[in-house]
Amino acid sequence: MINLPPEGWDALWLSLRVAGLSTLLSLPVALGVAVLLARGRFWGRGILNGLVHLPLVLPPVVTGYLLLIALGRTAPIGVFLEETFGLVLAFRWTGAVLAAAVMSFPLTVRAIWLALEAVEPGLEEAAATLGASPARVFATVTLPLIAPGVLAGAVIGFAKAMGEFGATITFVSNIPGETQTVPSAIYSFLQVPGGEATVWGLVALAVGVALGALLLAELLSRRVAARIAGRA
Amino acid sequence: MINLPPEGWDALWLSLRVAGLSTLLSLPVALGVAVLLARGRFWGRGILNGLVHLPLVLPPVVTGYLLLIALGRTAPIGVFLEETFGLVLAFRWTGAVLAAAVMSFPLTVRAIWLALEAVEPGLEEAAATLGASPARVFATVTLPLIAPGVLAGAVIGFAKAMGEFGATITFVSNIPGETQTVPSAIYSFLQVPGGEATVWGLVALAVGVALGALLLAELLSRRVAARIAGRA
Amino acid sequence: EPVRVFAAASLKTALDAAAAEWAGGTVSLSYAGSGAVARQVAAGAPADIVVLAHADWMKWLDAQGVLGTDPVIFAGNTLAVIGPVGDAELALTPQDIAARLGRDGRLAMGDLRAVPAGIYGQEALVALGLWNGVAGRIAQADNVRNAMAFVARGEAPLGIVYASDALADPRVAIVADIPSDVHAPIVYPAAVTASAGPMAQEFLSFLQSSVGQSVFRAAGLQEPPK
Amino acid sequence: MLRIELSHRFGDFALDVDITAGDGITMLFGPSGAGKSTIAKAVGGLLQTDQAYVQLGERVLADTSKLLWLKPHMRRIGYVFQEPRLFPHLSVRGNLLYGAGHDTDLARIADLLDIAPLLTRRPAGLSGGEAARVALGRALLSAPSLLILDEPLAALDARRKADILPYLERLRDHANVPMLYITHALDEVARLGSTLVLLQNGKVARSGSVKDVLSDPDAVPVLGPRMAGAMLEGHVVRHVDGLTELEVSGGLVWVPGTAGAVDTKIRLRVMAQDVIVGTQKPQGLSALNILPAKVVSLHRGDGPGALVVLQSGTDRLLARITQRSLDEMSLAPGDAVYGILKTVSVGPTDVFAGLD
Amino acid sequence: MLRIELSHRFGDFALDVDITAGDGITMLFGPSGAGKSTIAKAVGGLLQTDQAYVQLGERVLADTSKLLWLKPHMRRIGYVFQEPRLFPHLSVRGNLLYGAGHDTDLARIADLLDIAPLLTRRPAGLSGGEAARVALGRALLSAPSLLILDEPLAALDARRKADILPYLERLRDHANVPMLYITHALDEVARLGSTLVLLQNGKVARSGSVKDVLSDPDAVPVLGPRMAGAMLEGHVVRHVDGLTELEVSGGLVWVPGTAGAVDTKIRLRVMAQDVIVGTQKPQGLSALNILPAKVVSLHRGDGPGALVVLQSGTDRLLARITQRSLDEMSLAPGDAVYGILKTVSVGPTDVFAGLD
Ligand SMILES: Nc1ncnc2c1ncn2[C@@H]1O[C@H](COP(=O)(O)OP(=O)(O)OP(=O)(O)O)[C@@H](O)[C@H]1O
Ligand SMILES: Nc1ncnc2c1ncn2[C@@H]1O[C@H](COP(=O)(O)OP(=O)(O)OP(=O)(O)O)[C@@H](O)[C@H]1O
Ligand code: MOO
Ligand SMILES: [Mg+2]
Ligand SMILES: [Mg+2]
Repeated sequence: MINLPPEGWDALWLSLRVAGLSTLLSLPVALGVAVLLARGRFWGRGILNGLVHLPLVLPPVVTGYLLLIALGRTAPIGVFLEETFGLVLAFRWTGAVLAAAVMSFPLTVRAIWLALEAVEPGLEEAAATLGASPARVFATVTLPLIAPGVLAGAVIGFAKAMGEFGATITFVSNIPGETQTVPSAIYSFLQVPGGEATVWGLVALAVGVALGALLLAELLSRRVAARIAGRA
Repeated sequence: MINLPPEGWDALWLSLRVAGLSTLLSLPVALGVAVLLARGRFWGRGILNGLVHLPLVLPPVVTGYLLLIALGRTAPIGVFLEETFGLVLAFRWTGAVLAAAVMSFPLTVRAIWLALEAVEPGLEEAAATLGASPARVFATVTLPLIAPGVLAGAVIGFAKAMGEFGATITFVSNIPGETQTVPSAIYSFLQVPGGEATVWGLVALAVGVALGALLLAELLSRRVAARIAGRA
Repeated sequence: EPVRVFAAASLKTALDAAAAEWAGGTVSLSYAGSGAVARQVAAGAPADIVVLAHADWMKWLDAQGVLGTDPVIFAGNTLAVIGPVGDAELALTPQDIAARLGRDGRLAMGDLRAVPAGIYGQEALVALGLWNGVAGRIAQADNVRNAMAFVARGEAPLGIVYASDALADPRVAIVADIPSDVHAPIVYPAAVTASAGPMAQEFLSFLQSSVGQSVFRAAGLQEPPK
Repeated sequence: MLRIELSHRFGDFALDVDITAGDGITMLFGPSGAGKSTIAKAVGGLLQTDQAYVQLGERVLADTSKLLWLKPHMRRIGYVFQEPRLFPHLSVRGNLLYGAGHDTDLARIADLLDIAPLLTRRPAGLSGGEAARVALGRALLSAPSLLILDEPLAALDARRKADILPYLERLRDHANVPMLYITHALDEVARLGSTLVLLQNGKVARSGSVKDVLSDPDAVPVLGPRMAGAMLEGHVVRHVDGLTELEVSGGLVWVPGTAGAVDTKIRLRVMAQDVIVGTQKPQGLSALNILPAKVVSLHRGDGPGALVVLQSGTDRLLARITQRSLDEMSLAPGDAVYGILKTVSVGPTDVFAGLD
Repeated sequence: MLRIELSHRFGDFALDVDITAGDGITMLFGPSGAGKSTIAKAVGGLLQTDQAYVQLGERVLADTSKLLWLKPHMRRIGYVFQEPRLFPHLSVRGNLLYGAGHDTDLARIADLLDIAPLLTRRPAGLSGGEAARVALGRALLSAPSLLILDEPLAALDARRKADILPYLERLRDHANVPMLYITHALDEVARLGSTLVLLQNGKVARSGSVKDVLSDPDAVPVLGPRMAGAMLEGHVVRHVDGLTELEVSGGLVWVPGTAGAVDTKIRLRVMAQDVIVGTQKPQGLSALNILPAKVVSLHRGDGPGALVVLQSGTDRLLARITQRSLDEMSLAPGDAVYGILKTVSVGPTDVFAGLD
C-alpha cells in the first residue's frame, strides 16, 4: 500500500468529496447553461459565454482571489449568504466545492454544448409532431442523445476538480482536514525538503482515482453510444 | 488605455506568442491523438488516453515538476534534445510553449474527439465507395465535418494556454521578457501589497484577449457549421 | 478546538515540528505563500494566529485592523547562495558569479516581488554590487522550494535561498553565505488575530519559549535579531 | 376542413399556394422540388413561412398577419417524414409508443405493419422499409387530428404497400382523421384521395376532387399520359366465383375479390390506357366488362396518342388510344360505341369503398 | 461477371446466397427485410459478412476463407445508397465531382438529371428527390467498374424516373458497367434488368434471366399477380404516325413513339393483365395488336384469377384473366386463340433496346 501520513488520506477523502459534489451540483447548471448557449438567441448570450469561460482564461489564483473578494466573509454577498442561509464558503470545504465547480465549469459546459450541437434537429422535430412539449422533447429525446456528452462533461469536470489547486488554495486556503485537498497537500509537502515520497504517493493516488473515473466513464459512454447506435 | 509597467506589456506579448504557438503546434498532434482515441482499437489505447488526461488531473505544479524532471537539461531527453536539435526548453520561452501545450492538450483532444464521434459514418462510407482512400476520406470529408470541433479545440486550448500558470512557472520559472507570461506577471504583482492596480490591468488584458479569441472563434465556428448545414 | 495557524509555506518544516512539540493543545496549520496568507486573513480567514515570512505583509495586515496583538518576531533566517552539491566555494564577486553562471546559466531565486526570499535576495545583491551583473539572469520561482529545485535538478548552477532550506536538501550545498547586514533583517513575524480563541496566545508564547526556539534551531532557523 | 394559405421564398424558388381541403385525404402531387414537403412542414409548424394562414377545423394554427404561430406540439398533427427519423435510443416499441398515451392499439398496428417481430429491436438495425413502417406506425399511434404523410410508402415494396393501403383507407373512413398525403404514385392518389392538389413550381396547377381532376382531359399533361383515368361510382350487387358484380350508372361491371357487402357504395378507378373502344359489341373475349357508351369528345395529343371521353350512364370514362386507331375507326363525338374493360385491369388497388 | 457468395447472421435473420451475374444489370428484387441492402453492402465492402466470396471479372474482392477483404475504396464500386448521403460541406457540384477525376461529363449528367440549376447549392436545401438525383449523378461520375444502386429511383416522381431510366439503359449498353440494382418496382426490373434475383428471407427464391423469370408462371406468387408478364423480342420494321411497327415472332405489333432505327432489336414487356384472350378475331376495336396464338397451359390461382400461357410464334405470352372468363370461353391447351394487346399498354417504359 501507499504509505501516507494521515493528512494525506484526509486530503484524498476530502478531494473525492469535493470533486464528487462539485460535479454533481454543477452538472445541472452546466446542462442548463450549455442549452442556453447552444440553442438560445438572447441578449447577453455573449456575456454569459464569456463569464463561463473566464475561469479557463484567468490564472487560477486570480479566480480564487476574485471568489474571495466576492464571497469572502466580509464581502456583501458572503455576508448575505451567511445571514440568509447560514452558508459560509470562504475557508470551508463548501468553498472548495464552489471553487472546483467554477474551475471545471467551462469544461463541462463545452462538452455538453458540443454534444447538443451534434443532435439531429429532425429527431426533435419528430418528437414535437408526436405531441411532446419542448420540455418533454428535451427530457426524452435530447437528453438521452447527449447522454454520452453529459457523461464526458461530468468526468472531465470531476478530473479537473480533483486537480484544481490555485483557486482552491486562494479561496479556502489549505486547512488540513477541512480545505486541504490533494493538490493543496501536494503543495504543502513540496515545501518540505524530503517530502517527495509523500508527494509521489499523493500524486499516484490522485492520478489513479481520476484516471479510473475517466476510463470508467469512457466505458460507460461507449456503452451508451453503442446502445444508441443500436449495436447493443 | 490601461496603465501597465513595461514588463506587463512584455508579458502580454509573450503570452500571445506562447499561447498562439502552443496552439498551432499542438493542434496537429491533438488531431492525431483524437483520431487514434476516437477510432483506434489498439493495445495501449487506455494508456494513451490516461497520459493525455494526466495534466488535467494533476495539480499544475506537479505537471511542471514532471516536465522539469523529464525534459530538464540534465534529464536524458533534455540532453538528447539539446545535443541533437540544439533545443533547450528549461528557462526558455520554448519551454513555456511546451508547458502550455501539455496543459491544454487534454482540452483540445477532447473537443476534437467529441466532434469525431458526431461524424456520420455513412458519409465516410460514401466517400470510400467513390474511390477515396482513408487518407483522402479523412482530409476531404472527416476533417471539414469536424472543422467546428477542431476550431473549438484550438480556441479552448489557446484560452487555457493564456491562463496557464503553475506548470509554466515550475518548468521555466518567471524570467521577465523570456518566460514571464501574463499569469506569472499577475502572480508576481498579486503578491505585492498594493500591486492590485497592475494586477487588474493585466487581468483585463488577458481576459480581453482570450474572450475575444473565444467569441471570434465561436462566430467562425457558427459560420462553418452554418455552411455545412447549408444555411449559408 | 485546535489553534488555527495560517502560515507562510516556507515555514512548514519548522512549524510542523513546533506544533508536534506543543503539549498545550492541537494546532491546525494551513500553509500558503505569505501574500496569500495575508490576504486571506484580511478577508476573514478563521485564523487564530498568522505567521508570515516578511514584515511588510505583516505591516499591511496590521493596517487592515485584523490583528489582535502587535506582531512579534520569533525567528530569523539568513540567505545563502547554493549550488549543486560538490561545487566549490563561491566568492561574492561579479567575476566569480559570472564564471559560475557561464554563458547562459541562471541564478534561481524566489519571485522578486512575491516571495520574501526573492525580495531579500535582490536587496542583498544590490547592496553587494552584484545586481547589475545578474539582473538579466534571474530565474524566479513561485516559492523558495521551487527555486531550490532548479538548482537541485541541475537547471541552474546557482540559487539564493534561506540557509535553513539549503541545509535540508542533500542535492544542494551552500557555496556562499550572504551577510545578514546587506538586506533588511529576515524575520518571521507572528500575531494573534482579532478573532483568535483563548489558546492562540499560548501557542504563540510557546513559539517564543526556549522549547519552541530549540525546535526552530533544529530546523535551521535562527534567533530573532535583536 | 383544412385551410392552407402560404407564401415563402427560398432563393429562386417561390411557394405561393391557397389550398382548401375537406375531410378525408388531400393528396399533394407534383414533381420533385415542386414544394410539397415545404407545404407539409409549414402546416406541421416545422418551417415558418414568410406568410401563413393555416386553419384546421375550428382551430387556427397559424396566422402570420396576427403573429400567431402555434408550436408543432400544440398542433396535434401527426407527421410521417420522408426519412424515418426514428429515435435511435429507443426500441421500436419505445418509438411506437412515444406519442401514444397507452399501448391499446400497439399490437394491432404492429401486426398490420408487420413489425411485431421487431418490437424489441433498435432502429439502427432496421432495413429501409422496416424503418419506414415503424415511422408510419408511430404517427398512427399518436392519435393526431391531422396526419401529414410525406411519401410514406415510397420505401415499401408493392406487397407491403398493398397491405398498408387498406389500413390508411380504414383510418380515413372510420377514424375521421383528415390527412395531407404527399406522393408520386397516382394509384395511391386514386385509391386514397378525396381532394387532389397538383403542384408545379410552388404553385397549385389544379385542384379539386380526385374524381374530377383525374378524369379531366386537361389535367393529363400535368399527370402524365399513362396516369390518366376516370373514376366510376357504383354499388355491390352480388358476389360470385370470387368476383364481385357492381352496378355503375352505365351497366354492370365485374371486379375481382369480394369488395364490400351487397349495396356498399364503391369507387372504381379505370385507367384510360385500360379501356378499349369498340364500334361493335365484341364476342368471345376474355374481357368481361363491356359498357355501352357515347363518344363525348376527342383530344389528340402531341404524340401518337389520343384521349376519348366517353359517357357511360351518368359517368365519364377516359380511353387512351392511338390516333391511328382513332382514324381507322373514324370516331366522332356522338358515336355510340362500347367501352371494354378487362376485368382484371380493375385490380384490387383500384377498387375502394366510397367516401361520399 | 460478378460472383457473390455470402452468408451472414443478424440475430434471427440469416442471409445465405450464391449469385452469379453476367454483364448488364442484375436486379435484386424482394420484400422489405429480405436482405437486399445487406448483400449490396457486403459487395461494396461496407459490411463484412461472416462468410464472403465476391469476384468481379478477374478481380477477387473478398474471400473470407483466404482472409481477403478489399477495402471499399479499392473495389472501384460506385454506390447509390438508399439515403442520399451527400457531403453537407460541399456544394452539389463538389459532391458530383468528388469521385470524378475531371469534370468532362459533369454538364451532361447534370442536364440529364435536371440538377444543373442546383450546382452551386448546398445539399441541406435540396428536396428529397433533388438529393436522390445528385447522389445518383455522383456515383455515375466516379467511373466505377460496378455500380450498386439501392432503390435509386424510389424518391423520384414518375416523370423524372422515366427521364433517368434511358440514361441507365445507355450506361448499361455502352459504358459496359455491370450494375447491381435493388428495387421494388417491376417496371424497372423489366426495363433494365438482364438477370433477376428474387430474394426472400435472406435466400434466393429464384434467379435467371429477367425474361425467363418474369414469364415463368411459377414465379408469379413471388412477384405478385399484378406484376406477371412476358417478354417479347423483335425488331423495328417502320415508323408511321408517331408509332413504330415491330415484327415479333408471332406477327406485327405497334408501339407508340419511334423506338430505335429500322432493324434495331427491341424487347417488349407485356404485362399479363394487359393481354385479352379472344376466341374469335375481334373487329372494330381500338386495340391495334392482335396476335394469333395457341393456348399452352392454364394455371388457376387461389383467387378469382387464372394465368393463360400462350405460344405466339417462338415467344410465350402470359395473359391474366378471370376464372369466370376461362370457364365461359371453355379454353383448353391447344386451342387456337388471339392475344389482344392494347397498343398503348405497351408504353414507353416497357419497350427497350435489347441486350443480346
Ligand atoms: N445492423 C443490423 N443489425 C441487426 N439486424 C440488421 C442489421 N442490418 C440489417 N438487419 C436485418 O437484416 C434484415 C435484412 O436487412 P436489409 O437492410 O438487407 O433489408 P432490405 O432487403 O434491404 O429491405 P428494404 O427493402 O426494407 O430496404 C432485416 O431484417 C434487418 O432488420
Ligand atoms: N432549406 C432550404 N433552403 C433552400 N432551398 C430549399 C430549402 N428547402 C427546400 N428548398 C427548395 O425548395 C424547393 C421545394 O422543396 P420541397 O422539399 O418542398 O420539394 P418537394 O416537392 O417535397 O420535392 P421531393 O418530391 O423531391 O421531395 C426545392 O427547389 C428545394 O431545393
Ligand atoms: O512561504 Mo513564502 O511566503 O513563499 O517564503
Ligand atoms: Mg419532399
Ligand atoms: Mg434496403
